[in-house]
Amino acid sequence: MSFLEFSHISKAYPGVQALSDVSFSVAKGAIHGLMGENGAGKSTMIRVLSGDQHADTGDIVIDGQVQKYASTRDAFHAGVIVIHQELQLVPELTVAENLRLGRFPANAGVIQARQMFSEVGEKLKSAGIDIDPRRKVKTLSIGERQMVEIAKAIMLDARVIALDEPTSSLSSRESEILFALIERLRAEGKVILYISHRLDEVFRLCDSLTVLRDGKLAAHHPSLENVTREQVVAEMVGREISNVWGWRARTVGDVRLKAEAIAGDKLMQPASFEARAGEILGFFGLIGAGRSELMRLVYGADLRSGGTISVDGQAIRAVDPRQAIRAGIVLCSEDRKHDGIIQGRSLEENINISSRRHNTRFGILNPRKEAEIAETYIKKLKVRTPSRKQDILNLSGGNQQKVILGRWLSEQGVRVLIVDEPTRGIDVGAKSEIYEILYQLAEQGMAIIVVSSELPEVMGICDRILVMCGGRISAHIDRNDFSERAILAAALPDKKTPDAIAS
Amino acid sequence: ASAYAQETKIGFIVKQPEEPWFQDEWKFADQAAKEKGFTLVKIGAEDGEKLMSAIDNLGAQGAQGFIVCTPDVKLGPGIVAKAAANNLKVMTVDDRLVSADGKPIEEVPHMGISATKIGEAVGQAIVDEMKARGWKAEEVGAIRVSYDQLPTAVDRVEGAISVLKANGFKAENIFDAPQAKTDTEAALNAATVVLNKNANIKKWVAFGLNDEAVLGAVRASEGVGIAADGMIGVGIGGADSAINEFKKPAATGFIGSVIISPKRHGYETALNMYEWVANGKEPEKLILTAGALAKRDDFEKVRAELGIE
Amino acid sequence: MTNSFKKILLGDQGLVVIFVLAFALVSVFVPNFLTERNMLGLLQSVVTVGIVACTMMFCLAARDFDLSVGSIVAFAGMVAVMASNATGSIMVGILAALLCGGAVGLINGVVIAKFRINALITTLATMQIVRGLALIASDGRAVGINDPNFYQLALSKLFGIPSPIWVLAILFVVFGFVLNRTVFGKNTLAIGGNPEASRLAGVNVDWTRIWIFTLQGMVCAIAGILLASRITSGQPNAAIGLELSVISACVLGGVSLAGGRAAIAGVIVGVMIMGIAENVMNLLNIPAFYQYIVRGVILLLAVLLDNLRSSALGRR
Amino acid sequence: MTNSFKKILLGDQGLVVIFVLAFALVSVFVPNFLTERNMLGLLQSVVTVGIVACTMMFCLAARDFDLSVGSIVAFAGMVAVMASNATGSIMVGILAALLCGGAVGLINGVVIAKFRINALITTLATMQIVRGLALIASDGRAVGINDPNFYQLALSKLFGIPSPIWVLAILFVVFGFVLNRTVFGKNTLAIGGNPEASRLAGVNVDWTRIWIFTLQGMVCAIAGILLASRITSGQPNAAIGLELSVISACVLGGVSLAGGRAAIAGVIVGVMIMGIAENVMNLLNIPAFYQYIVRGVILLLAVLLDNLRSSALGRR
Ligand SMILES: Nc1ncnc2c1ncn2[C@@H]1O[C@H](COP(=O)(O)OP(=O)(O)OP(=O)(O)O)[C@@H](O)[C@H]1O
Ligand SMILES: Nc1ncnc2c1ncn2[C@@H]1O[C@H](COP(=O)(O)OP(=O)(O)OP(=O)(O)O)[C@@H](O)[C@H]1O
Ligand SMILES: [Mg+2]
Ligand SMILES: [Mg+2]
Repeated sequence: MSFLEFSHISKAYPGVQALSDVSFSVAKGAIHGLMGENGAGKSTMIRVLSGDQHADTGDIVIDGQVQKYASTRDAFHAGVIVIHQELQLVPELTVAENLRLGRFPANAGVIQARQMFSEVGEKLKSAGIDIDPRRKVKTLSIGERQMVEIAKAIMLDARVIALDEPTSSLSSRESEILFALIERLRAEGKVILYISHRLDEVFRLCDSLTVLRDGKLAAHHPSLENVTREQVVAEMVGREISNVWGWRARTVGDVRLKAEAIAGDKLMQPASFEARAGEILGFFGLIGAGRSELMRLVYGADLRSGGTISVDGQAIRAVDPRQAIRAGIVLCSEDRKHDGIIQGRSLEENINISSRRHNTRFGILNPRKEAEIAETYIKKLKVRTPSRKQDILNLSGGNQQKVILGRWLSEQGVRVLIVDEPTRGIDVGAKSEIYEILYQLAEQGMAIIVVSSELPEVMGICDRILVMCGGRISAHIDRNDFSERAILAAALPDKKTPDAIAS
Repeated sequence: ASAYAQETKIGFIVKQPEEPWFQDEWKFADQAAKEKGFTLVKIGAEDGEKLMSAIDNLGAQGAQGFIVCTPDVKLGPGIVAKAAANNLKVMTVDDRLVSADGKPIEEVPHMGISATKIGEAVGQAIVDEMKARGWKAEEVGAIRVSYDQLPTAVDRVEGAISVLKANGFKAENIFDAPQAKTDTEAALNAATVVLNKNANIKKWVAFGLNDEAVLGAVRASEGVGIAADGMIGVGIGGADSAINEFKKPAATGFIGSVIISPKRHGYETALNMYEWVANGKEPEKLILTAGALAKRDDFEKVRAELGIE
Repeated sequence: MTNSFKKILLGDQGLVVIFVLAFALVSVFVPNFLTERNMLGLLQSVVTVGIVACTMMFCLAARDFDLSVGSIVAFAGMVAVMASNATGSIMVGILAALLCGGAVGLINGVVIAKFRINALITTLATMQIVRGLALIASDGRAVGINDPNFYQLALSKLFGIPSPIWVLAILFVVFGFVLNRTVFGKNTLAIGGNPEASRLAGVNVDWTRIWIFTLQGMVCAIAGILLASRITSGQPNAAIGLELSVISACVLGGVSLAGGRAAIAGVIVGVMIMGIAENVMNLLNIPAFYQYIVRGVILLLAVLLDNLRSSALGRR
Repeated sequence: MTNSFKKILLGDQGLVVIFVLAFALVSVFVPNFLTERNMLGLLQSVVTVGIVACTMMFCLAARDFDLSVGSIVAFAGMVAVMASNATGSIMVGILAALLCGGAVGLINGVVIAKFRINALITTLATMQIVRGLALIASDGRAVGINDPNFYQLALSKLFGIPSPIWVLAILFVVFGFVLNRTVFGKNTLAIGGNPEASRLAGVNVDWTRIWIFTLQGMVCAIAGILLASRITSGQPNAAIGLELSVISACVLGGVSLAGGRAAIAGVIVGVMIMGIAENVMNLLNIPAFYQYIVRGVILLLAVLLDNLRSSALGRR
């Protein structure tokens, strides 16, 4: 029995047909996966469901009723809750206020604060989310914010819940909490739409699956019983990908980056590490382990309270990102919305912002060269966009991420490339291409540091892994010794049952 | 360009078009325009830049001359040059142009009254009222509601002060209440501080740039509990703000206002300019008018004498 | 340093601490400052700015901007006087003023929220239009009040304190409560903090913004009525430049122009700092031209100290 | 509709189209408008606003705000006159003015960028301080120019066009180029779009902001010198309220107050629309009080039409 039905949905943005005539339906009590390349139209589909965007043609039918919403409020009233791909939180408000925004428990307009905090607190606890509802969202880390965002799903009694890449910045432990939550919701008979680029998750969770490609329906699987991963990848990407990781042995040279006793506010103790030429060094840890903080300190994005950094044996100052870049260290940060994209500016400008200094004379730009660089990386990273002049805000999440990567790949004279969650929100096909680019760069002698919360990814592409836990480096593992068990054991602060999580 | 050649067009530029005073000048100039059948172009120009544009604008419209009350007398050479460039005859009203060295530009015909003279009239009115009430200079405090950013304002209050001093007022009994803006509220706030600072003084006099400023001081005295017989405020202008005060059922500390006649300044200047451009009759180089004190009991008569109803 | 003390110093309202210190200093060193009369005078002098700041706080918190407040104050004052003169009833005058103020605010709100016109441009336009209306209605002249009872609005006292101060205090309390404790207040903060998230969460953004401007208009009308009563006439030229004073007071009090941050305590402090500065300069008899400089320096000092305080105490 | 026409209408600079239409209408219906004399007068009347708008555009694009421009214009004009009176050399006067303007801008920039003080408060403070300095230096009175050659700065003509208009045109070209074609311009826009991301991308955010304000100061000085020459004296009260006109012109021209969006064509159109409105009202002899209303309505109409145009043509 189909409960939620999309019927002939089409939606165009200027220059882009995001969805064309997509129809599929989902049964009650089912988790339905939605997959597709970056820019395939998944988020657009969800936005139409949430009343945020209006479809040009087609209808949404819930429980036999055609929905006509004028706004997101109407979608709520129809029982639809959507967790969007980009965090939609208000930093200055508390966790509880964010979770009840738009639906405050109120008496004659006065918010019942005590009731709200205790209710939200209970719901968070019952869902296994350990965050104080009175904390202001601006004090939370990205991962914690993501958990808050997800908690929106359980705050109200919804009939349809859609999650757009909820795990993209979660580590395995938090993901587990989320999965338990989703399964509980399924048991309660809700319809769940689940978007993810992680095949493992989709196969683990979902009962049925739809694949979009270029805004069209590519495949619909009412059941996943006889469906293989390879098949889904082929449906998404249009070609087979035998081995996503594609790791190959390289010769590793001298020490390129040497970071000693790096200290900062959020690190428990000073951290030291080194990365060699041609090496891909992974940093793994749970949310809040301090990896991002460490990398930001190395890059000079935050104020270091101590430590020295040298590149190729030469000590460098690098107290701000400019100096780091000039010394050959670049960082592609994890929070693309806050630290990455430059809103309102074109792809071309977003790509060239740093590397353009190599192409200018007396501060005057070279537009031809900039266009050429932009086109190169748009092609190389397969960014889906009508033109290089497009405002970056109009790209899909994954495509924005690619543009930010392009910014750093277009830099010249890079000796140390640090990428923090580089494939966050990026589809399988593009992922393997990005890995390939990393391998090539490493082969040319660059030292590459990959920070990731995705265990298979660090294990798949790195030559060496440093594990962080509670603000310090807790383990150092070579490729030969890689094992989920060992890595997770080092990452977990309480040393509890790594097996349960590795499952 | 010849379409308007026969028509007589005269500009009347004033520095503060919102002020009732200038509204009145315009109104009387309009009267002259109606009588003589010429077109009057009224433009407000709050600063030098707007004034220059206004003169250009008049030139473009094909006017033959204009009357101006300049936002600053030092604009003199600029106005003269601009008028010549646009081939316009020029007369001034209220404020007389000066050249770079500070001397009046005498070849530009002027009608007005000196700011210092008005101030002196205010001072005299205050002194007379003090005598009538039997106040002694040493027991009285004076509130100088000042707006020193405006040179005319300085000249007016200094005029009043010179008369007070000549009548035995001591400098230390004159207190400055600088208003941040030229409205009543600002004057009220500034004067309140002066009154509170000198709570021991019970008798006050107040003067300032215009009626609004003095009204602020009078309101301040009421606010701190000084009755009408403890305050002597004399304003300048005599337009509605002052008349409203006189019409109040009970007398207030605002005892009078020195009225300057917008009728002569508006009507006569416009007429003179018309005679000049239409019949080639040059106006007198300098006409000085006088102010008249209006009080609660005689303001209607004074206004009628000055030709304002 | 004890922890709770540190918390106060570090809190969002750290400016309060600076204010209290400054107040103490001024009380000791400026003669005549801490007298009852001067305190009442000081409070009365900030009534207009303070009243309007209440709703300007909402406006800024929602990432909007209102330049039309000064004009509305003048216009509403005129309306109150003219309507009560015409009907002979002060009540009618007050209602008419509130209505007109609210109507202007409503228009602002609708144009900004529904037609999505930039708030700066919209309110700049209504600022001019409303001022024009006030000038036309009165032919540019002050309008006297016929019924002396009208003066009592500003002159009457309760427990020795003039009623405008009571009105100000009540509005501070009411709007402080509204900001922190009601759905309307939280929605305002949310809209300013993240308009997109608020919209997606189903907050009625347009409606909230319209209400903010309408309230702003009505509150300006209150200020206008009290002002007219204080100066015993409706003046079309009143309150020119008020918008800048009010916005500065709010920003000084920690309200963020980027939206999403506001607190009534901060606004009160902001209003008071500006009022005290004027008051003390006049008490100390500082010449008019130097007042400009002192005013500027005080503004800078207040925010600089606030910055130093928070960075010295370890916040970034 | 052909495609390229649609593109022009839809482009960021659609306001240009409205402007051209409005200009054509006015030329036909307003007598004396499209005469050479009036055109020159019109252009001269927008010189000050136009010059200052060049750098204000950068300031707004970088998400900053500058209220001190009016004061700097007045101050620099005074300095130019006083310095050239004192030394007898106009060149020295000009240099001194540029230096003083730049210095004030530099101070603004350093305080805002380095001490991280809110730009509104900082420039509000310098606005007062600088105005105070101008008043003190001149004792509140205009300072006359001794050397009549100084007048020539504004009176001299090239190809029949007065030099201030040339200066304005050159500045438009230069700053248009700087905005679109230089690292400085692109960095400015990037900072406005996302300051944190720009910093992490290696943009020297502080330095860029400081430069913007310094340039702003120097450009205000140019405006001040030309103004002093036009009005043949240095006036401490000149250019009051200039900041609002300039910011409105920029915003009208599509510069976003939220930063990251600016275009010189828009700014030119914004400046011209405001200038034409004044000019036409005076040509049509509209009474002073009604001018307020017309001015407001024109502002609203301009942005409303721009909105209608873009939404009718299918942009969100
Ligand atoms: N506001 C917008 N304006 C113009 N184009 C847009 C806009 N939003 C999305 N698009 C385009 O619509 C297409 C579909 O985008 P959508 O966000 O649905 O992709 P997605 O499948 O969610 O991708 P991802 O996996 O990267 O999140 C993309 O090509 C994108 O560039
Ligand atoms: N903006 C912030 N404000 C306050 N605390 C923060 C902030 N961001 C992170 N933290 C805290 O700093 C610590 C380290 O966070 P960091 O983001 O560096 O960890 P991480 O290992 O990169 O994890 P993540 O997966 O979340 O990126 C955590 O305890 C986190 O709560
Ligand atoms: Mg998406
Ligand atoms: Mg991280």
